[in-house]
Amino acid sequence: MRDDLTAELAPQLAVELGLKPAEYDKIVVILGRTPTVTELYMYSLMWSEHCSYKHSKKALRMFPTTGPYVLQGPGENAGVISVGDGWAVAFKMESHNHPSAIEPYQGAATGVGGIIRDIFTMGARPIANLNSLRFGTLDKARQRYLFEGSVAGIGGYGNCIGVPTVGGEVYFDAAYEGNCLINAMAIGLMREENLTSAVASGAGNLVLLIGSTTGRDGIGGASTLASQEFDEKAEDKRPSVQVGDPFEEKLLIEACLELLEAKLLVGLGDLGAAGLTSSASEMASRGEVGLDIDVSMIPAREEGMKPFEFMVSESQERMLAVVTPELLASAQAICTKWGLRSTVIGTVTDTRRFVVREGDEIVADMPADTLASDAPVYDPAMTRPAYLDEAQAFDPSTLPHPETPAGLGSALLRVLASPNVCSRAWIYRQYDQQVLLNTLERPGGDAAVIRIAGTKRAIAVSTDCNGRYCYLDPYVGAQIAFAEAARNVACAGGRPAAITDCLNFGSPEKPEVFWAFHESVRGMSDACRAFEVPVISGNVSFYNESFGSPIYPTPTVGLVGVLQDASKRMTMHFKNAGDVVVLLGETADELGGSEYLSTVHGVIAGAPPALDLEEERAIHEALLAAIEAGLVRSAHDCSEGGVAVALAECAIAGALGATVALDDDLAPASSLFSETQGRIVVTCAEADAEALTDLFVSRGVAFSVIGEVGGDRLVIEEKIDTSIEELEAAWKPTLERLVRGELQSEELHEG
Amino acid sequence: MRFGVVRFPGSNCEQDIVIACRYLGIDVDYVWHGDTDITGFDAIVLPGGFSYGDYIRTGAVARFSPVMGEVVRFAERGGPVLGVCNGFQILTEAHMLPGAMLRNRGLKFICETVPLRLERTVCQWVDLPEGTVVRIPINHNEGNFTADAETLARLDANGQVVLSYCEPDGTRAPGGSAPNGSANDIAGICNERGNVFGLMPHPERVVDPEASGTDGQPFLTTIVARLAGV
Amino acid sequence: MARYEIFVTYKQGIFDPPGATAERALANLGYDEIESVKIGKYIRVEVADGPNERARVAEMCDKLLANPVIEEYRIVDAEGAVSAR
Amino acid sequence: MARYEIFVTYKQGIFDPPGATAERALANLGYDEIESVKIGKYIRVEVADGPNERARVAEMCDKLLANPVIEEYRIVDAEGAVSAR
Ligand SMILES: Nc1ncnc2c1ncn2[C@@H]1O[C@H](COP(=O)(O)OP(=O)(O)O)[C@@H](O)[C@H]1O
Ligand SMILES: [Mg+2]
Repeated sequence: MRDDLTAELAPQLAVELGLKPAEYDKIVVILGRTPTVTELYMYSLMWSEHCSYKHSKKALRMFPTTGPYVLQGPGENAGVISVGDGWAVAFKMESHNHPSAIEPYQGAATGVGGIIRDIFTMGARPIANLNSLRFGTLDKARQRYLFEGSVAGIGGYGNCIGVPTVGGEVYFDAAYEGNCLINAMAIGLMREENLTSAVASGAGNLVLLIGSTTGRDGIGGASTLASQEFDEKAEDKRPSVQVGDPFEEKLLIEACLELLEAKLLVGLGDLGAAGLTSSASEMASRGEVGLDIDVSMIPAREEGMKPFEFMVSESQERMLAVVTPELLASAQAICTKWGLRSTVIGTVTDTRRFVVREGDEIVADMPADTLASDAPVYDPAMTRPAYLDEAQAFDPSTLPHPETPAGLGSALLRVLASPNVCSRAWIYRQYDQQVLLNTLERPGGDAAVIRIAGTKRAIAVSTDCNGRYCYLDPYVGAQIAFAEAARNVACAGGRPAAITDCLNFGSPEKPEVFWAFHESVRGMSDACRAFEVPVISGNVSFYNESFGSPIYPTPTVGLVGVLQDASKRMTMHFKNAGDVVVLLGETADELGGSEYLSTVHGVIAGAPPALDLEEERAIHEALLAAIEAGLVRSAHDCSEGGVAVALAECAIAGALGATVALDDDLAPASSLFSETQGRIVVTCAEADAEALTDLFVSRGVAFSVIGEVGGDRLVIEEKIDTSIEELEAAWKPTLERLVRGELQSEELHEG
Repeated sequence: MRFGVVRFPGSNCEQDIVIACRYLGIDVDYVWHGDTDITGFDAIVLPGGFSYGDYIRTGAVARFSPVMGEVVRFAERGGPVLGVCNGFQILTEAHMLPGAMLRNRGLKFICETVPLRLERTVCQWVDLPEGTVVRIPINHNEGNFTADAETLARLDANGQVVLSYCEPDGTRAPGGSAPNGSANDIAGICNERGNVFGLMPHPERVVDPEASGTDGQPFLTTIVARLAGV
Repeated sequence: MARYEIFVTYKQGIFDPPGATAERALANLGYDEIESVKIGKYIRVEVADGPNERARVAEMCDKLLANPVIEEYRIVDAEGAVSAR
Repeated sequence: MARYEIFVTYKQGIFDPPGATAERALANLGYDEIESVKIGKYIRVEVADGPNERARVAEMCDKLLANPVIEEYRIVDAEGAVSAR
């Protein structure tokens, strides 16, 4: 055993690596001696927030995680649900916020690469990507650089590996200026019987490293970064940036799926944050075995690498497989066929110890379980933030609201042109949306629809979270994130099956932040329970702070719903002149936290819209029943910008106007722009109007028949009378013009 | 009649071509890039994707694949060869078609369904009337076709320009209609003999009306009918 | 008018997938002598004469032509004088 | 072991999209002195010593590293001797 650290030096290194003194003491107790350099590195990464979830673990137990069709809940690389006929869908969302803030293209690209590996590790072929993005306002060159770079990176990686990017969301708000959010979600499809586990078992079996060489890139990368507050000094951490190699990843997808299909592997894991240490120790833990790894066998990208560097390197595009000695040759032949390196770097043992050696010299030797399972678990302090009372008490009716058609019309154009509402085509035009030929509905609608080839079924998917609502009320905001995702999926004709989440927050060591985190998890859990939808995977990203203040709480939901009959899928655009327009739900005076308030009045305050989970679910069920009965021509939910924006979007998408009268007694601005939840603009053929309204009546959901599709103008009686051309001219070009620096968001706020 | 679809490392639209062919009732199978025998195939398709990551230049490495020698001989004997997107790029790198690809004007990847106009052409893969407008998705980062003036004139004169980017009504905008900046709005060309055809748009993406449309069908079916002498 | 040549390469330790792919491709083509290939950018700029010319070209590199997070660059003027970062 | 630097640039008359975009972007950033930007590739290869070394490097360029339809290249060895095509 190499003892390269004295009892004096070891605690010092531990501190430098981010371990707390008590954590260091625990390591000494576990080992019964002073740790080696390699051991300290391995523990410090495995016990970092990113890998150990030490601050969030307890709160996450609130999530419902089971259901009759859940094949794999949280705990593996991705969750898996059965979607019928022996088909299963694996999905997960993950953050790559901090790497992207340093180098947006590579940060976002490697974020996609990482989440894709989580999917095919499970034995599933990746079939779709989504992303959830947050930036500061695009007036500053740095924000434009981050936005342009991360969109290009997501496209650059996903397009190259041949996985369509089918949806996502993006918001711009000063709260994210020093800490952008890049959350990537991936979905895979497999036969149920191919479900694989990242497990090592069978003493004497071999550990095979497949894929790229190992370099110093990313040493202390994602995991250290993701666990430290982010400040201006972050730029010093540059050399740890990893460059993605999507070509290698594409080969890995094909080779790994072929290896699994041929049943040549005992287990398969990907190398993500904390590299080999994390994947090897987790595989050993799951299999209740030991491992003996020789770093001198690992193909190095650079000369003179130290054992700890091999163990913690985050070089991308690498997989770890366990194979029996008899099948090794066949397994390696498949790797070679795909042009991939594969190297035996160690063996499985029955000692339950994780031994690392460099040739004959042992450099680390610890109980394998302790890396993955013995990390400390904390109960962070919580305090309700002081700003909430004042913010929630704000009464939007005290503002001067427009009342004339001219004033309301110009407000509508401004809201449509807002970066948070405008067309996202500039983004998704850079993404291959169709490769694999299963994309039935491309980005641009409420949810993307992907068919399960060979069946009649499809899945509908959406990612959602309004951080502003969460800032104003994290409990309700998180519920709304879920409700909106479910509503988007319902508008496409899908029934929610399960969600993944990515919980983006500031430092959990700040009681206000942790309170918001806890409330969000509680809110999301309650929403999931009300809809009987489990959480099957997810990711927590803490320490999203810049210049001392946390981002908005941003608990993003990625929801997958199922359509039993893909041909019954629904879209949002107005279809035919003469169709009847129905508004499901009832508008309340809820301008708090709205896009209108922010865009037209520059105010981010008030109580966010209320949410009644039972009512919300009843509305989705009613809509789905109507869609399944063939009574619906289009459906689009009201989100940012309220019913006025929803109607405008239906009209622009269909190049067809409408004349409607809103039947509420609210002030005009509230009537148009209130963001009351649970509302959906539905159209139907005139002949079906009675059947549709009967159905809604029988289900006991609130609705009003508001008008008729037709013409080339959007007319909302007494309030709006604007041509579609003008609506589109406001809505369409914003992102491109902002990116080019041709437009300042100030101009968008002026009438 | 049997299509062979070549799989290069990094190809990612090969299964799409196969699905589209099967949908259209065309017998089809994969050809591995390392193979040197393509007997038994009546037409060869080089699919879209990112062969070898497109890292050095698109198509630059793939053209040295062992199978490509056979594909060249097959084409020289008059065998029909289709290159879609990355396949088109490989055909130019292999000098089976003239010109070369630059990065899109604007340096952005473009995924979008665009209108395209059929030109008067000797191409054996199409028989749509000149001026027909079809709508097919493009999906590339390097589809900005370039060639010297002499080559461009020759392509035109010989009826080797098969498809041009155009406006929805079939006209070509004075400043160019190609979203990627392509010379003369060129979206697809063939060799003089008309048997080798490369195009940037993806016809295999618009074959199934249940999913997306049917405008791509003729680009796969015409050659079948022609070889069958129908 | 002055002319500068700029050589942009990845910093030490940053992985270069195009270079690695070229290495393998050349080996496959039978060039067994290949030990390494690195691929960077070669930029030629022409600028109107002016004060601080060279410093401004360096600034252009920092801001736009190179990505200082992962790349380094070398600037050579028409006389062969070199500056680097 | 010998080291060669290779400079790949577009031939005269071939449009250079990255160069043109950089030109515009630099002008937008206020660098009015910019007259032209051309962006090519800068490749460094290390090869084991052998006969015909240099000719073989040129061959690698002809075959793979440059596309003769649109590009030309210049090879410089460690001593600064130049060959071009
Ligand atoms: N970052 C992104 N990547 C891909 N698609 C996106 C992205 N952002 C938004 N979209 C797509 O644009 C459309 C509108 O998005 P959004 O306004 O968030 O919809 P909704 O209000 O229904 O949730 C959706 O189809 C969405 O998938
Ligand atoms: Mg919606």
